[in-house]
Amino acid sequence: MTVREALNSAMEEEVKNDERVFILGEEVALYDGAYKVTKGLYQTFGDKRVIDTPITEMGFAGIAVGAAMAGLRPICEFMTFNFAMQAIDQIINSAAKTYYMSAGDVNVPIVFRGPNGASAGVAAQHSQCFAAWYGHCPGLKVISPFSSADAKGLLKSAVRDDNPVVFLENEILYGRPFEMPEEALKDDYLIPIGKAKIEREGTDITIVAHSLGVLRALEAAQILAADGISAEVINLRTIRPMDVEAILTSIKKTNHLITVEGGWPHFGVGAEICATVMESEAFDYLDAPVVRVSGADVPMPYSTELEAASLPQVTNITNSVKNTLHIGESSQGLRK
Amino acid sequence: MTVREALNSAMEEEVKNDERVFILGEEVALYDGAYKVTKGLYQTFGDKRVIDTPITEMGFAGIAVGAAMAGLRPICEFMTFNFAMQAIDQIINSAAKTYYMSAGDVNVPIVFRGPNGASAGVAAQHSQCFAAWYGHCPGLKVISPFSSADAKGLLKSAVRDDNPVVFLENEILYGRPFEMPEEALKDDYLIPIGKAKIEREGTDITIVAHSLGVLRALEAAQILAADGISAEVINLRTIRPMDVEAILTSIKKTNHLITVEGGWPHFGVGAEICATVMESEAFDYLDAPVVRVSGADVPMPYSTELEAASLPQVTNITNSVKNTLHIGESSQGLRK
Amino acid sequence: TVNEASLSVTPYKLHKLDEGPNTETTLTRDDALKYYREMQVIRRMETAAGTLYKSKEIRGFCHLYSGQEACCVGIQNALTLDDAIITAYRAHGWAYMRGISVHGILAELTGRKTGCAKGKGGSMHMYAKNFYGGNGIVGAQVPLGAGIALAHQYRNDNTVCVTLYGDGAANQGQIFEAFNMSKLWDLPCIYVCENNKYGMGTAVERAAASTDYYTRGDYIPGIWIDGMDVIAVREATKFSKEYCLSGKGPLVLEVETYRYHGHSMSDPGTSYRTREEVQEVRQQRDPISSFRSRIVEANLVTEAELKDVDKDVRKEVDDAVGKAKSDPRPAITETYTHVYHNTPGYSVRGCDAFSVHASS
Amino acid sequence: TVNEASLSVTPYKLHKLDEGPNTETTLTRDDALKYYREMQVIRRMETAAGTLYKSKEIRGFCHLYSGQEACCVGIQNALTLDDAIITAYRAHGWAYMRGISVHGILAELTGRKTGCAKGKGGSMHMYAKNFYGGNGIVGAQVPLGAGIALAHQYRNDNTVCVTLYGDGAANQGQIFEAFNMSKLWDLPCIYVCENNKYGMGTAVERAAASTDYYTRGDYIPGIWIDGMDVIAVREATKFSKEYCLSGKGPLVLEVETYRYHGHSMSDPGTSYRTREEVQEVRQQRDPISSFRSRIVEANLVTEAELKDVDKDVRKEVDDAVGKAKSDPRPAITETYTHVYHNTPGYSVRGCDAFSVHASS
Ligand SMILES: Cc1ncc(C[n+]2csc(CCOP(=O)(O)OP(=O)(O)O)c2C)c(N)n1
Ligand SMILES: Cc1ncc(C[n+]2csc(CCOP(=O)(O)OP(=O)(O)O)c2C)c(N)n1
Ligand SMILES: [Mg+2]
Ligand SMILES: [Mg+2]
Repeated sequence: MTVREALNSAMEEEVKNDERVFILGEEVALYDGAYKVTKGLYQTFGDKRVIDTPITEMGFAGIAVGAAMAGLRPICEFMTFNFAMQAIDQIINSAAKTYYMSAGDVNVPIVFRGPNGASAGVAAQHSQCFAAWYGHCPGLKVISPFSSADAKGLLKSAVRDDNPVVFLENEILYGRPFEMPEEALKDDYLIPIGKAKIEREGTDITIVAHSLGVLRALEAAQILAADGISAEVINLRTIRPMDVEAILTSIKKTNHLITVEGGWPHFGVGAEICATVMESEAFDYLDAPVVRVSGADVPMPYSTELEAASLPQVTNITNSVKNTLHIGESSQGLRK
Repeated sequence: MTVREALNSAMEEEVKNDERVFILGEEVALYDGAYKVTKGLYQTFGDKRVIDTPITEMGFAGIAVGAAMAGLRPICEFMTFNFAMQAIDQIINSAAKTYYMSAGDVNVPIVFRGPNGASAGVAAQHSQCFAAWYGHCPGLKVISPFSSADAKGLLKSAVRDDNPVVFLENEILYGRPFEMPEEALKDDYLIPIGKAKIEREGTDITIVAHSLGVLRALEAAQILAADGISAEVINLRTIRPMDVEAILTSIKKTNHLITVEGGWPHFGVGAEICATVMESEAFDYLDAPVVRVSGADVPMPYSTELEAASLPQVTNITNSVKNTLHIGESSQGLRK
Repeated sequence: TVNEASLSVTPYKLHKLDEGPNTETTLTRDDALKYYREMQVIRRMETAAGTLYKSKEIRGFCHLYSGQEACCVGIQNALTLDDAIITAYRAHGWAYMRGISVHGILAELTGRKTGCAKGKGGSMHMYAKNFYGGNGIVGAQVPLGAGIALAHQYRNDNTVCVTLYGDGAANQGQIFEAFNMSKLWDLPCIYVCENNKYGMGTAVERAAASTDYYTRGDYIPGIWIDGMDVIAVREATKFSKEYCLSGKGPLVLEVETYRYHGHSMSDPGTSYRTREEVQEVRQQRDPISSFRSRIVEANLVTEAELKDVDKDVRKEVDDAVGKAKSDPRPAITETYTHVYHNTPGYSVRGCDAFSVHASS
Repeated sequence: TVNEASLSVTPYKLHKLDEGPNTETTLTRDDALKYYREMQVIRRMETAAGTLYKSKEIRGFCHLYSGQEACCVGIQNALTLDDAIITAYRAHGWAYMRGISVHGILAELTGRKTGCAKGKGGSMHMYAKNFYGGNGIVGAQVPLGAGIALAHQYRNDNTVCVTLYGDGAANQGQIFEAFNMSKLWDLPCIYVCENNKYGMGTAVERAAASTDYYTRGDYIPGIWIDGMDVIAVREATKFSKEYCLSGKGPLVLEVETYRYHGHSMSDPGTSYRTREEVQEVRQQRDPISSFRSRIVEANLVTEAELKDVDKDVRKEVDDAVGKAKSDPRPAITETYTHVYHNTPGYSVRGCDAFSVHASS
């Protein structure tokens, strides 16, 4: 089952399951979704439950938040999260902060979802990763699934959560098929928000990643295995609240850590992980400093090769692992 | 001279000095600025150079960016940076990315300025710190001044810079008087963007802070001195690009580091500093892990005492320092 | 006194409507007393808030509603508590009309644990059943209001959402986005622009290329209403609720009113308008005194009765002030609660790496 | 052939204007040939881009302008290159009209270092003197355009900024914010809504409560223009430029046109409209063939001359395609340049902690 299909079935089940759940966004109904994630739902559920909006993100995000305050459970699709920047005031100031400001009177059960980060060849304005921005903000839960099972189980949990959830998908992964465990095919399959998953066990080094970064990490782990390096790959799944425990436990076993993300390096997801580890008791278990693998510190260029140089590649991971473990000729000094 | 006066004189000089410089924003002209930072400028320069806008942040930020693309040098005031969230798409997608997307054809010399972070008693929607968000984004320069000299020298540099600069002021500091060095009174006083300042020299521990955090750090350093602890206080001044060299140099001397910021803890300024230090050669000089002092991980509450519990206090700093140096009874284990 | 009287209200101006609200109506004696009392409570409460602010019992922003009382009193008295309301930060009058006591409001302003938001929201953030605040970001509450109306339509529960915003907010783009969607989907949303002539220090003509706010919905019909005439406001709201619920979609009302105080307590409110201007409105168009004379003239109530109301109101507000000044302050642990709903086991990081707090 | 001919253009619809553009005008033989050639170059270039996309030489988004050629050709021919233009992502035609060669455009699409943005911008981001792109976020270019107009007014240089957006974008709130400020300040900004009937897969009636885009400026006068009639567009633009520069402030033009291809190359463009609808426009209202018959009928040019132009255009485009497919690709080091202007000594972090790059 592809990630796209998994997301689609999660929504189909949740819309069917709960009268209050509805979907709104640009092209989600008649057009089946710009990336076909909502395919068929409009035909099944009609225009009360699947609503096409004009291209007015700030307005329809605000409408979705208002509907959530008034007791519905909207799934608000952004065609991509880049466009959610127009609406981010509604996401942060109206959705994330209201439960606190009202001292518990008004909660906002809403899911904001859509593709996040770089797609292929869409350049600077369409390629930003928002994991760190949303992860910064209390009141939000932030999810970044990797596999089809993640996508399904976490989206269903997000819809059932009583808080605003930002659900960051990845366009490159939409078409990718994954084995689905038996239980993930059922309509009560929920993955807990806030728990990471060990995608591959290992003993020499821990690689913490999210979204497409998990794929790169798994590819790297396979290559490293050929060199006799056993990498443990952790799929973060949730960005906020982060499963710190899972990371620390793994470090205590492997004594080494690198982070992998597709977004910009500074003030990113890796930075938060580094700091958290540094502040934790697991710090003493580290045999080498944590290093970050990430997107390059540039707006995304269009050309294939420049784009590749701007996104974390398997070699960035294998090199970083080898540097961290002081293995092989590729080892160089860290930057000043 | 207060920070307010310093900002005012920087703008007065730059508007006078360069035909292309103008100021726009809400209440900046007739009302002298919501916080009186633009006081008198409208009287002096008239309505071509100091323009009152309606309460339409996305629109006037876009207008300012367009004017910058077309060769002017706008100073775009946001009444507070909270309201700039409505306009952040224009700041990131239109201002920060265009120079890159155009491969150098169109640069965007603009300053976005206004108070950032918490003021007093204004609650959750009016208290957010945006240092980490803007710091994340290549194409922007991000400044967070502390003193009056900082305010003047850095704002003048920002106006003369050929790139979009986000200039994060602090409302609590506006009314605070600082000694101005002789040269800072001149109209050619420029502080380089990207350079930190050692506000207080010390040998036992380095405290890196920005904005109001610097004040708290200096207050803490004074208290610590009484306990025989010599803290070096670094005023970051610029958030992006960060003066990594200054931090590393200080660590090599003190072997200890804590960070102080007013914003939320996770994915914040302290996180980036931790990660950068971890990845650097200065890491080996650290005798204890870096720890972060920051705002609490909550939307800002209104009541005095809850607000105080949500913002970094001097005791958070002194405790963190003592914990780091393993001094005194206040020492406890780090959190898991 | 009589039990009811006929009144004519200030004529309306209509936009894209063939027929408007009634300009002739009846007012009962009970309603006359009720509206008078409600307006007086709000006026006195705001005066008390101003005093508490000056004595530093209230901090931060504090936006007073004095001068605009006829707006919330007139609107709410055409609605039930099943209809929804959402407004901006100038929210005290509305909080009162939606059932929060004067004490609940003032205690929130003084940051007490007995405040209606337990001291966490402050002046700008107050909530009650079907009252969605109290919102601090100019314009943001307008799409929220459309969304609340969408929820009402979705549940088919025959109620409307009244969505209020100021003349300054009226230029915000997201309002036009909400207009468009609510008209496309015929949401039962009554947009109300409270035109009090200024957005902070900016007079309407300096902020808006068109100051006919009741026409700014373009394709959405609109009504101009004298916002100093509480009965005109009530009648227009009645009309609007019926209009919306008949499936015709949204309306845009402009309620022309005036703000006596500065924008917030830190604004003396005198640099952008003359003292004479304020005085003139107070003397000639004040919503309370004009209503007072009308109901006395119509023989619905006597001066003596109104004096009793005044006395009673004064006591209610004074008592509330006393409690708001002496009630207990919130416990520090409250800092760490209400970050997430129904999320057991979540802990909150405090201001340093050594402080972690269980939430709730 | 004659050297000039009188023509009447499709009548305009006016909003809040007493007088509109001329509906009778003259067209010279030179202009006829020029406009024909320009429209043909754009049509052929877009066809070539479509082919390159299908053969995977172009990636990502690729929004073709076929069907809308009369809009950019008509507008630009009423302006000079000192007037400014800003548009959305459907920018190839405009890039050409603002002086970028077909090769510069196609090489950008194929991501070559000879592309007009060195391969860094791609389809949506192309720039030239007083041409500010090529912008990918729907609606965002509209306030930018008002700002460019502000710069022109500030320098008093007697030029306008034409700010283009689609029918889908027309509902964006920031457009109304820009309208308001540009009217308040009388900016020399000509807003042009290119109504091609669809915003992606959404037909105008499903996205807009009012589809009379020329009236959506409310207090700003507007003109509806047949966007398939290049001369109508030119005349309206001439009128508008004069209007704006006379100090009367902005105008909102609606140029009604049609998009032949899907929204972007990945959209077949057939699920939300019928093939017949597209065919009908192509056959009955195509801006190029209708112009072609008109200028031949008016005896301004001969069929033979136009065939020569076609041949010439084909060669120009074919040559450009050849180069765009074989030109060198950008150096990897270009990834790290153009992050900051005039910032010596700045270095850029690559994808791991071990790669730091000097930004030339
Ligand atoms: C987006 C945004 N911009 C600016 C502000 C600061 N601000 C608060 S109230 C206000 C004036 C609003 O005027 P109006 O809408 O007329 O309402 P009134 O205060 O008159 O009730 C401004 C500029 C804000 N809160 N939010
Ligand atoms: C803010 C934003 N939301 C959504 C998109 C995705 N998107 C790109 S083009 C488009 C349709 C725009 O239609 P229209 O304005 O009519 O222009 P046209 O494509 O017809 O030229 C959409 C939804 C975007 N780029 N930006
Ligand atoms: Mg007002
Ligand atoms: Mg369109």
